Amino acid sequence: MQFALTEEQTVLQQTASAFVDRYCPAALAKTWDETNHFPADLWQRMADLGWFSLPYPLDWGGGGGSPLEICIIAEALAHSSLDVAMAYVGTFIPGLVIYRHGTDEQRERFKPGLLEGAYRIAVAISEPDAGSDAAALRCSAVDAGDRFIVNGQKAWCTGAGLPGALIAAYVRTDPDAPKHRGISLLLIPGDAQGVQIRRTPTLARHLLGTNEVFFDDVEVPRENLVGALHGGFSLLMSGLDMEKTVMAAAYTGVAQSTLDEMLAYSKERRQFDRPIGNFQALAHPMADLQTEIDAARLLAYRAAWMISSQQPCTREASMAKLKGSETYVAAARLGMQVLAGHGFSTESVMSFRWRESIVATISGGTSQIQRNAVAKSMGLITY
Amino acid sequence: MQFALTEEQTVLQQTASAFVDRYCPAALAKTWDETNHFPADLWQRMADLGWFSLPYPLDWGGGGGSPLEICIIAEALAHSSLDVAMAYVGTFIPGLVIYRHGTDEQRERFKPGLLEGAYRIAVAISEPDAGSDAAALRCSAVDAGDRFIVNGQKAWCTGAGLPGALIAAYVRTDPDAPKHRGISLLLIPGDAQGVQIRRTPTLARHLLGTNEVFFDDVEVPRENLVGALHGGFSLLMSGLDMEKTVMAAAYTGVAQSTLDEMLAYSKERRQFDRPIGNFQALAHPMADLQTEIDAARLLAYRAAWMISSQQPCTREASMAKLKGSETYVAAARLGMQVLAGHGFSTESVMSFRWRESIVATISGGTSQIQRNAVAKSMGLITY
Amino acid sequence: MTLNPVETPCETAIDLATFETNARRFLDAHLQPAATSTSVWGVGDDTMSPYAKRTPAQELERIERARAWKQTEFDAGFGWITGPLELGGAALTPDHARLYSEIQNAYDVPPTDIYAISLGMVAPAILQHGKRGVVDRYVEAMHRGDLIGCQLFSEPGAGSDVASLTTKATCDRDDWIISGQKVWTSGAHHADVGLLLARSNTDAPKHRGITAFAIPMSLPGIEVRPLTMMTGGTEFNEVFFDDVRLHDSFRLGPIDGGWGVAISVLMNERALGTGDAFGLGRAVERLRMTTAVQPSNARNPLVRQQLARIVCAAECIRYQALAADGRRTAGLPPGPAESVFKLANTHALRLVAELAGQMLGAAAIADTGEWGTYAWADLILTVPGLRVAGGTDEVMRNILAERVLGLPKEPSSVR
Amino acid sequence: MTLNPVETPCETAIDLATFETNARRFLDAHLQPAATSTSVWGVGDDTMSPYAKRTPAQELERIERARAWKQTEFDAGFGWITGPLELGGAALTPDHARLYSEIQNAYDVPPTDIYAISLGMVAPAILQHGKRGVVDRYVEAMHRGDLIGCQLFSEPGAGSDVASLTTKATCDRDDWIISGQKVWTSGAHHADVGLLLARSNTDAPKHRGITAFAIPMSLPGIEVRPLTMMTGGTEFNEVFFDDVRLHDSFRLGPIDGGWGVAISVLMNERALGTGDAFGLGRAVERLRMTTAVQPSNARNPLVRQQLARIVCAAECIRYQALAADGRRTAGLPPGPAESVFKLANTHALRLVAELAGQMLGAAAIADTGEWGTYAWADLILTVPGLRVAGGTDEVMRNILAERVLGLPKEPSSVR
Repeated sequence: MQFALTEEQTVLQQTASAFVDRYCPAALAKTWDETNHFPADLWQRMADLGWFSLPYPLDWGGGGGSPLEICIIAEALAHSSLDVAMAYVGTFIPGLVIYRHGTDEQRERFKPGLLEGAYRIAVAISEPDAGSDAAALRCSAVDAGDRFIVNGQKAWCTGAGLPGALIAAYVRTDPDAPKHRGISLLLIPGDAQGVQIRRTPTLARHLLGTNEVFFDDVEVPRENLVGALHGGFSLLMSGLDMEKTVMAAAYTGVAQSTLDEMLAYSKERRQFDRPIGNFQALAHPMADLQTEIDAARLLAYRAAWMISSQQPCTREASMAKLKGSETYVAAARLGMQVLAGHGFSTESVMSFRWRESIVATISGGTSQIQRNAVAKSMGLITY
Repeated sequence: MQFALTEEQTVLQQTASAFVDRYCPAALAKTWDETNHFPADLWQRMADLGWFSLPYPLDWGGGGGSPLEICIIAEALAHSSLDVAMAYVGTFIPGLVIYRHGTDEQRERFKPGLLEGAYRIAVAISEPDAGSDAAALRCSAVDAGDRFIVNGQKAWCTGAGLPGALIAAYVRTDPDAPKHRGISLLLIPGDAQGVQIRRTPTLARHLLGTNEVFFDDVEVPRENLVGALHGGFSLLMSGLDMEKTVMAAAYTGVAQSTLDEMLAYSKERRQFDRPIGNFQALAHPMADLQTEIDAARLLAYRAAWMISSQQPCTREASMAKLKGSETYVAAARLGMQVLAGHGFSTESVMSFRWRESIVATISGGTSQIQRNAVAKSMGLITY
Repeated sequence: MTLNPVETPCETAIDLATFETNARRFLDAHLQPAATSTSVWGVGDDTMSPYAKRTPAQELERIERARAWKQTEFDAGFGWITGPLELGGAALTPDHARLYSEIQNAYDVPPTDIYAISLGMVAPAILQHGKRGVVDRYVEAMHRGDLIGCQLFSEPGAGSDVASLTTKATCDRDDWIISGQKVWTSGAHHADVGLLLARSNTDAPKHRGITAFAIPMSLPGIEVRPLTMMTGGTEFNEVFFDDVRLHDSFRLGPIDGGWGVAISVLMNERALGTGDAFGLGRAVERLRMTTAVQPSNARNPLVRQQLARIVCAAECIRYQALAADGRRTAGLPPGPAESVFKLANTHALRLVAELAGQMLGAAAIADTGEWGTYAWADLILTVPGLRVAGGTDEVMRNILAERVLGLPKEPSSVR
Repeated sequence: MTLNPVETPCETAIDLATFETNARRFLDAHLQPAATSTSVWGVGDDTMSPYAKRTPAQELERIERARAWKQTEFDAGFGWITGPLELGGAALTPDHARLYSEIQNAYDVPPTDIYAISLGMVAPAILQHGKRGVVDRYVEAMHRGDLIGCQLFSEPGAGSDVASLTTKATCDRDDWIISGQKVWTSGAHHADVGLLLARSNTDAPKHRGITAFAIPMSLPGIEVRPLTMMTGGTEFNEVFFDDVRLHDSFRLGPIDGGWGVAISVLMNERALGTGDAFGLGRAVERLRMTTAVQPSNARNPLVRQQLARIVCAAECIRYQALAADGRRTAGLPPGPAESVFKLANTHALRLVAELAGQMLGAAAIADTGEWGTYAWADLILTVPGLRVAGGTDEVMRNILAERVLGLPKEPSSVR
């Protein structure tokens, strides 16, 4: 067991850190969020560094990075904001689905865009009335030979409204089969005829935007079907451990930033003739928080290591997601106490952290869902 | 970064685990505790396996084990009880002080006993009125040339009452110097003339016993002075990181046992026509607890790795001690909820865990002290 | 039969002022004014826990003091103020009872906790559901303190889920044959009569096959064995029934209708948790005193913050308890909302015990002989038991969710 | 001068029964009965947060409604029931005031929160510490709702530690020249008069160099700038003073004696936190309704357990608030113990907001247009502000530790 990064990994960490300082410091990420601004050039810069190709294997033209290296980038980017990190992660996670499950033709067709991060792939799973059971989706695609005709509605579709967006829509292709066996994955350009996109007002995550997507007799060519017909559910579940793990690393990054920000404020802000950080009532919770962040980071790294050594890690990835997201929420909550009024004002980065943290334990599988997964691994069946 | 144990470490873990199952299962440790029984043969068995020599270097006749390997043993022993693990740890930690700071003569003199774990070295620091400031001790040793004359009183002295106990007493040899600079370490046999030992009734930790020790004109030969005269304070502080780290591993071991015990009960005990573990109100807290235990264990292992790679780790060892002990307390508290009435009855191992856990956040430096240390590493000076 | 105290004739009532004079005269004659000594550091008994360890001799002495006082009070007409005349009650109004209890606060009344279950649960159940002969045999004697009752509900396999009990009552002409085991019976070793739930019908759904009985604890075939608690206390017992024969006249309520009796009793049990039954007020005050005598703690910002938090909680609970006591003294039935009280109370006690442990450190877990320090150990050990006795936190919250908030029943709980 | 309402002559008093009849007649004539519609899912305004975002037009309309009602009520003799006759009060007893407030609960009274600080803190301070001319100019008009007051205490560098303020008041013959900056001033953009603390003596220890003033907000040199909150609300302001000239007759209390004025005001501020000032009752009820309409949540054991926990807390707080309101309506001064209330209240609100977020998931953080879902976002965002406004949790607990529990002052806090 050893806890050091390799030299290459350390350089990668420093590069990513410098990248954030230079191109997307937290205050700028906050402004983007407040103005719903999509910083397209930031993506280009990430692509220039080869970050989008990193998750793909070397022999396919990718960077051959390990999950740990991807965690390092996600964690560093999250020092800017969770939204920035999520935009990075959200780009390659659905890309890997195409890489792993696409036909040779699809892999070749999408390859340049995937390696360069040119696609904004917006994953469309949830539907307004389907609740938390993803398999209950109803959006329908009728097989018309060389094409599918798609009708229905999707919700919580991140990034669907961006220029050049490709919607990875899970749709029901067999309404008569058991619910897990009638789902397929179709790639639908956001500007296809019959697609209508409506932005949902949200508390945070404004870079990519959250959208409702309406399909009205949308024609999707058969070559845009990814994986087997009716076999979409397994695609939907694939890569979940990787997503949870990388996002867990991102949570620890943004939690660390949140702590660093409150720490700096607590050393500068004086009340009762001393820096407020010297009051144990604030110092000890901050010490506890640093302990929890270190612990959460180790859980994320452990899951990343397990993925790269091909061990099953649904339990460990769920732990990492659970602990990371809850730690971010705890950090933002403490930050609001430390910054007090200043935190409540929109002048402070902390106001942005608080808004954003609320999303963390909800998106990407709620804390309850992670706890169910861990409990299941312990032999407990909850219902 | 990699999270696997080596093959040797895995074997060590299995050996230690089998040792606990065979010689000191939890129910037996509970009986020992309830009857204030000191299981001397258990120590002999540990010695037979070479565990007491493990922390010493190979070229001195030791086992040359790394901190991680010692953590593995402590963690495994703690599946029996914290007390059993503490008895192991408490044997070599003061032994390492003699090994590192003793004269050549002392090292040779004490070597066989240290390597075989034959000494019960009872460390005597605290005094009834000194509070949490160790340096404020007053127990006096007057330099009489070839010997010291010791007078005073010590409290919280673990194991001083056992047969063959050697008391490692920190005493004041220079009452006029600043408080950190007038302390020396003397080794005093428990059966020396003028030594009186009184057992203190306690909630738990009954294997070794907690004692008050009274010195009344006790004559200690000069060759029993360890380290420099008046230089005892640095000895007192040395090895603290190691102690915190190994104890942190032990806390995660006993916390894991506590969880395993409640988990087993929750699967067997039925109420309202199902196992109570299938109620989310119990399953989710147990899932959270497993997450926290995994996190605490990683913090302990990280600190162990840092010690073996010679990195300063006061911050990380404090984090590990804090998180480990608090996690054990949380585990015992949840265990009492899961076992309900059965936990409250002395028939259950859980009643023993609860009693014992209360000690964890107090002994070996309270949680407040660990938080102060972490806060200090963050640049916060609390007072 | 029902003898509802509220319906008793009031023509015998005396006015409150006269009653107050009489009550004070009676109390002055028999008791000392309440000592404030418990609030002075280092003075008096420093035990904290309701389940403190006592020797059998200490326990007997304590019961005898309680019994003597109960008898004196009852004979003077203050023992059962709202009770019916024919059972030795004074047939006065709830206002009289409330006034007496206020006046009494100023006196050093012997602790009568041994009667809490007896009078709070067993006697009301017998009065409400028992036949004439059983009522006459027990209710007045219990109120006078001559007899003590215990509750025989929980079983090894039926804790929170009381209705899954398996102790059997088999009908044999005019008798019932009782076999099985009860557990967590508080005070069974001092009890004269037990309030028993047993399964009379194994074919019916579990809530509809239970019958309730008043059972003399001296019957042949009943064996009481103590359970040892972590605190060393032995006030809980296991009770074994080996073909115990009981006449049908001891039955409470209809055959197979015992669950209704149980519900009325359990509601009363939850109401027992008001007042300062758990000693929260005392514990908080002790915590404050402990802080005050320890300068390092008094100045420790974390201790201060946490102590303030606890005082907030205790203050909230105190007001709520006053409201609940008001309801009870006014003769209103306890509602399920009173589950709230036990939850809040035991949670606050947990915080108290944790802070005491943190403040005192080693002195809370090892006995140095100093007053008021190791005394905390008992409370620290007791807290988990308090949270479980009378319904775990989880069960209490579920009751609240279903009966107060009107949420649907928990899924797949077959009740 | 002091015009203590408790000392006003009572010979003019009317009996309570007549008063009740008059009050009901007045309220019947001007208001509708209280709508119960807020308790029906999907009906009515679904905003939850006290700091909800409103457009300037909505805000003005809201103030005008409040003002019109205040004037009507005052002119009918119900606006200041315990106030002295010479300032337009009705010179009646606290019992009359309590009765009126109970009767009023049954009516749909326009929200008058804009006057909370004005009447709860500013007017009492002027009445208690002001010179005759200032009292005459403001107090009656404030009670009639004609004028609104705000509090000018906090500064960028002086939040919890109010006494470290640096806004300067320099004496210039009969005038004072005020320079500096205040922040977190609630409602300053609607206020006519401010209650200002300024440093009048830089040589004295910090608590002894402060003077208090009533200051007309229209004076030249005063500039009010809005602060934007996370919620989008702008009810807080920064207020800049650029050599503002103020006559000495506006001074409250002695020169350099402003800290005493501040303490009396801060005590009143804490008392503002009783009642249901934070909307806890409403929030808990909404939470219950939300659960009830969502079967998956209603059956979720974790939601049930947590909801039960919250209801416990809210219930405790409600009883405590009733007790505190009783004290206040009875004319008793608010004590430091009322710090407790704000702490418990904001803690409970935090739990409410967290559970709502957990239950509603994405619907709480993204606006789907469904009634009563995204409305929670405002409360979720507001909770940290509530915990900070009027003293952070840490400061409140310290006040409690020192003033209620009698612990020594925190070390090295130079006060």
